[in-house]
Amino acid sequence: MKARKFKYLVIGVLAVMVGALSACANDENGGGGDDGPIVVGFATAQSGAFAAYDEPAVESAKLKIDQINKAGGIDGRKIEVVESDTRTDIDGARVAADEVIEKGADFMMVTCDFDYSTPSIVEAQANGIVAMSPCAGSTKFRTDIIPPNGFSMGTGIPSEAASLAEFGDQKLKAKSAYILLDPTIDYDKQSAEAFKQTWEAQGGTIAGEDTFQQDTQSVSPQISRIRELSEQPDVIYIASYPPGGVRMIRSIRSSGIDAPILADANFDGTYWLGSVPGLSDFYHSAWASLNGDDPDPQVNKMIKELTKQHGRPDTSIGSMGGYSVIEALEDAYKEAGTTKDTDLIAALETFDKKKLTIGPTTFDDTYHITLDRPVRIMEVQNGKEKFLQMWTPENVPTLDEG
Amino acid sequence: MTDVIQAVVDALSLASLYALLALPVALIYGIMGLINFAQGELTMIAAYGLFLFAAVTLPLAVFMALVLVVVAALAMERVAFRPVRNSSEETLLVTSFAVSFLLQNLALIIFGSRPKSISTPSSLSQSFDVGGIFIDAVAILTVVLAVVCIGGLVLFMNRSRFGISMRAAAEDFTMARLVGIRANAVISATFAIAGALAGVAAFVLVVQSGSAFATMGLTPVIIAFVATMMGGLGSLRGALLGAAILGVITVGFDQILSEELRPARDAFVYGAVLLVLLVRPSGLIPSNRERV
Amino acid sequence: MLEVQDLKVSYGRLEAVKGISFTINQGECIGLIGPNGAGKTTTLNAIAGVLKRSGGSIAFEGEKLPNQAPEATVRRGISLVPEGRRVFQGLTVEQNLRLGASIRSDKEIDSDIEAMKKRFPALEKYATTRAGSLSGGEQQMIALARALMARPRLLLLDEPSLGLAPLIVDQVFELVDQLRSEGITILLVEQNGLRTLELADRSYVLQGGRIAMSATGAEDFAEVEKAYFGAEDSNAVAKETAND
Amino acid sequence: MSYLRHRVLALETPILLSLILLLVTFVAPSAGLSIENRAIVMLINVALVVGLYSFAGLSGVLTFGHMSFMGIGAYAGALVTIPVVAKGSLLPDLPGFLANAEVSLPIAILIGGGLAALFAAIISLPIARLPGLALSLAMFAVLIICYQVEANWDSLTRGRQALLGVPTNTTIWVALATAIGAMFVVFAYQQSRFGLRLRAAREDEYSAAATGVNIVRERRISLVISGALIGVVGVVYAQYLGVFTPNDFYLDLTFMTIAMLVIGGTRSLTGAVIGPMLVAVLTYTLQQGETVTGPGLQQVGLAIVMVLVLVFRPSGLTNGKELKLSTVVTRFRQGRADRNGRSSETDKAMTAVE
Repeated sequence: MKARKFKYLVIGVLAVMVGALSACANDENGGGGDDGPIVVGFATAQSGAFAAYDEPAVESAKLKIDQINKAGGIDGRKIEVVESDTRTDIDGARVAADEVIEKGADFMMVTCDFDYSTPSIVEAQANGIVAMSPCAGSTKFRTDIIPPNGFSMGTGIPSEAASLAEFGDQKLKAKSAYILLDPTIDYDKQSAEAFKQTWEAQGGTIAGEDTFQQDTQSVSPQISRIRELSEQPDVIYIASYPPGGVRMIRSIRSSGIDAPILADANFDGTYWLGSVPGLSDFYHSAWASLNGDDPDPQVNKMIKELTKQHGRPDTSIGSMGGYSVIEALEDAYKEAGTTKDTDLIAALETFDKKKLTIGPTTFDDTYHITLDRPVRIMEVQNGKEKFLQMWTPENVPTLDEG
Repeated sequence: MTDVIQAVVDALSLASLYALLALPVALIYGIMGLINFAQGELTMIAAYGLFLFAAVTLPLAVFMALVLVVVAALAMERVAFRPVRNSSEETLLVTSFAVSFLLQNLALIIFGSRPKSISTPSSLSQSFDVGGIFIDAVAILTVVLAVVCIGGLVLFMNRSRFGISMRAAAEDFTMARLVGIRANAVISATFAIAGALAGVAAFVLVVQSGSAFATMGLTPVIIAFVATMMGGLGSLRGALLGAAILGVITVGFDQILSEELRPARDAFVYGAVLLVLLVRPSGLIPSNRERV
Repeated sequence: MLEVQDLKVSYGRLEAVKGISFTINQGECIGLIGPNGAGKTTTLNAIAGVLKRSGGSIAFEGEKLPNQAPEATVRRGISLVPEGRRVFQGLTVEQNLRLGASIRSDKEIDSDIEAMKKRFPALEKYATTRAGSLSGGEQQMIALARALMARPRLLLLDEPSLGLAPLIVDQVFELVDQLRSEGITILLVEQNGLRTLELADRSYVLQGGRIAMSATGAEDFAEVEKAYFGAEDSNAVAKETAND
Repeated sequence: MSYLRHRVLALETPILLSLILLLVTFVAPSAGLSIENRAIVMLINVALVVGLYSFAGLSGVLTFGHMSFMGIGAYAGALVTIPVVAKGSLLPDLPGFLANAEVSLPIAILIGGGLAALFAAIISLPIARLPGLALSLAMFAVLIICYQVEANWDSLTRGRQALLGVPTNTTIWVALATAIGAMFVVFAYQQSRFGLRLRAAREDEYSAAATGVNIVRERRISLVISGALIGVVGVVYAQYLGVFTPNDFYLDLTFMTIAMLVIGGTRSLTGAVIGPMLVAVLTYTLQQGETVTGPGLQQVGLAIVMVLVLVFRPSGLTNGKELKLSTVVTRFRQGRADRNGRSSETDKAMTAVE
């Protein structure tokens, strides 16, 4: 009798598959149409690790879309939204891109990471539309590495790392720096490398370098090695992300090492500060201050609006990136008059310190990411974060990126 | 010299943590042949328990987290593992994958993927300088908790009537039932203990890192799994020995590897594990348990 | 006291016991003999609740026994001493005995343990030794004593003489006789056919999962042997005759 | 004629399974690109789980390390197919013979599969000697070591950075060919005397050893075959993704493929094919449901279904049976006979024979 059930099972599986296939057989709908609404497809992570970055980006992008639609659209064309979840998967990124394309996307916003957005960009290219990541920071958004339709609204990692290095030198008067790298993600490897290059270029010394693992159960050896230095470093640069990086900061402080700590925008936001009670002398870069004290009133206004709709964002990265992706689309469309990739790419590549909410944005025919955008330096004292100053890097190193 | 002592202190504290992680896995395997990958999610549940109640007072949070995780462990056994209890070890294992996957994703839906901060008293994150050796309060806490838990468990398993029943069940489950030991009671008790140990481990992890997040159980359970297998599956002493060795070689490689090789530390650690296995295929202390 | 009716037990699709029925009265000693694979151990395990019965019923003292619940069966007053003894090797002899009393909570457990030690002097001597380190004969004594600690009214013995030296085998059979005279009902599974026939009040010869015949004493041995030769497994028969 | 018929009947199971996959391959592209790509991933997963089955299923030893072969295949295949020009900028420190290599997909498959097989052969020397669970853990250690090497050998793999520029040669037909090829190879192995010996050892190690089966040798053969197959799948998968990182052949995939195999049933080839198909269908269906419930349903739903399958069918959906038309036809006739009021005695007999 069991064998019979089994046969039904096989037939059932097949029936569901065939049914599912034919159900969506009529969904063909090419992108790049020039009339009707502009369809923006979000091929982003709604679940998995990257959802934390992508969801705020989608929320702020939708805020901008609402604002545009209320104002009558872009050149009279309203914006519609379609979405698909990448599940923080590399092959999911490809299928999610396919799905938003099938739903008629004319422009795609992809996930907040270079590696995981590349498959979506490739699919977008095959369908003649532009794909833009709201916050990926990799300098590999280059036309000789990825298809030319791929862009990132993010600030290049070297720009942030260089700003922090220059800030440490000029404002904190630090001469020696100690670099702690968590090599789990490529972002941090680039960040540490760029910091080191800038630091050495400006005449600082590297007191030491060490690595630790994001998921390690013990950071004592790393702490011991700092303590055993004959001379304590003036600053410590941490290239990592929460929670592993936060755990490192906690251990550094609890072991009595009180050198100022510098860190990039991975530590943006205040949600993790509770893990290191009373943290002081901590400086990190951010794309906006979420505390209402941002120097740019436009940013404060946008954050206020977002907070009203969704509560206070955890970090500034996604919120700034998502909003400005739509701003860029609006500006480039007004220039190009179409969403067709070649025209839109040409329009985007004319951006030269274009003023967007996220800050001056530059794309050229090689780099599809802004390399030299000022960052906000945030200061944490006694567990309280506040905006310290804007920093425009003077010398941004170019990482030897293949 | 202080280098060596410092390394010994570090290794001791890491080995204690690993022991806390490995014990419940070995305990459950011993009783029912299940390598419970969802043990990591028990740790995660306890950590979120601490997060939810930490705002009140820490003792209450610890108590509530323990209650929560023990209830979760019992529920896990009742709902997912009891129906497959008599299946093959691989079915049991994959059931635990599924449970682990389910709980992780539920946590992601409920709490999101950003870590939650938990503040613990600053006295727990102090550090003492003893003649050039730095000892963290959390290291002392880990060792003390491990010693108390292991000691308590050893006492319980050797002295109490129920503990002896559990040892009998671990050795020969059917025979234990034949003398009248109730299978359900023994298995439930084992899960309750595993839950409580997960709670203790979670407390240590939270004091270390100050945060709780959905995937925090993965690395601990892999460590527990490797330590248990290396020590000899089903043998509690083996699990403790395996945990100790894993802790020591992890700290050891962290000390001796050059900075270029250090990022690949785990390749060396697991190379050592592989060597141990090749020399002692049944683990360091093989258990005398027979699966019937 | 025990009524087995049309008992059937299957391992997957293989039916090992194909419907057997027999009755045991209070105070009797009944033997189950037969070649390897005849279904003796399977029958015993089904009564004890270790195996699930696929058909038939078992009633003890007028009440139907639950299916596949050994911890409940032992509470009804039936104890099994399984094949291979299966003492808890990692525990001490005394702990083994105490576990035998798992179903009891009365005050007489300690005195019962003392009584067992008197009865089996080896247990007294090795009370705090790990049971696994003792000899096969001593382990058989532990297994018996452990079963008796539950104060069973029906004792199921599976191959108690297997693998023991002849001298010890004598002791075991003597002990079984003694227990019967103390009023414990016994169901004995043995390959040692002749001695079982001598000892038991009645014996059943199992073959291929069915009762081939019943015998009452040593005088039936010739007939029993004949029944054995009907067995499919001729090796087992040869071994059996060699043993006897 | 009857000889031919006999041969075809002997290959009934893989032929039937191939027809099912062929049907999917025909229908899927007409439903749009996303479905086609899902179908490609499903076919690749079928090939992958079939490769896993050729060791874990036939030997009865669960392995946590076979995805290391996939990583080896993927990197080897990618390094010999990425255009030379791109390699110059992506991987400037590549040794000369790799830097100048640019081969077609079939050659890459041979190289990737061959390298994975070689690696499997080398590690099998000590590892195949280990008993069941120790072997599982040893393979897990191998996986972690391979992952660490891939993640840190920057000049060869770009480390944790994605390896880019891999030509995307894997069409749905390539994926289908891989899946069908894997099925036939594994089926032939399963029915060969090597496969039979391995399965005998799975059922009863001691009796098998007593009848002269050299378990260590059989496990070695199985490791090499499964290593080669999974290496090939690695090449094909990399040429589907075009971009990948060491993470794509690590824990998530390890757990997922084991789950697919166990859900389908570890004891039959049919199980290894049905498992990934069912997971693919379920994933898709649940994702459609997410438009109503919000994100997360897919993962949670999949986990719940997995638990349910294991509770109600602990030996997997196929329960050790192979898909056979003869059985299906007999059952069909049977059903009619039953409806005609005849006894189902033959049904019982059939069941007993299986």
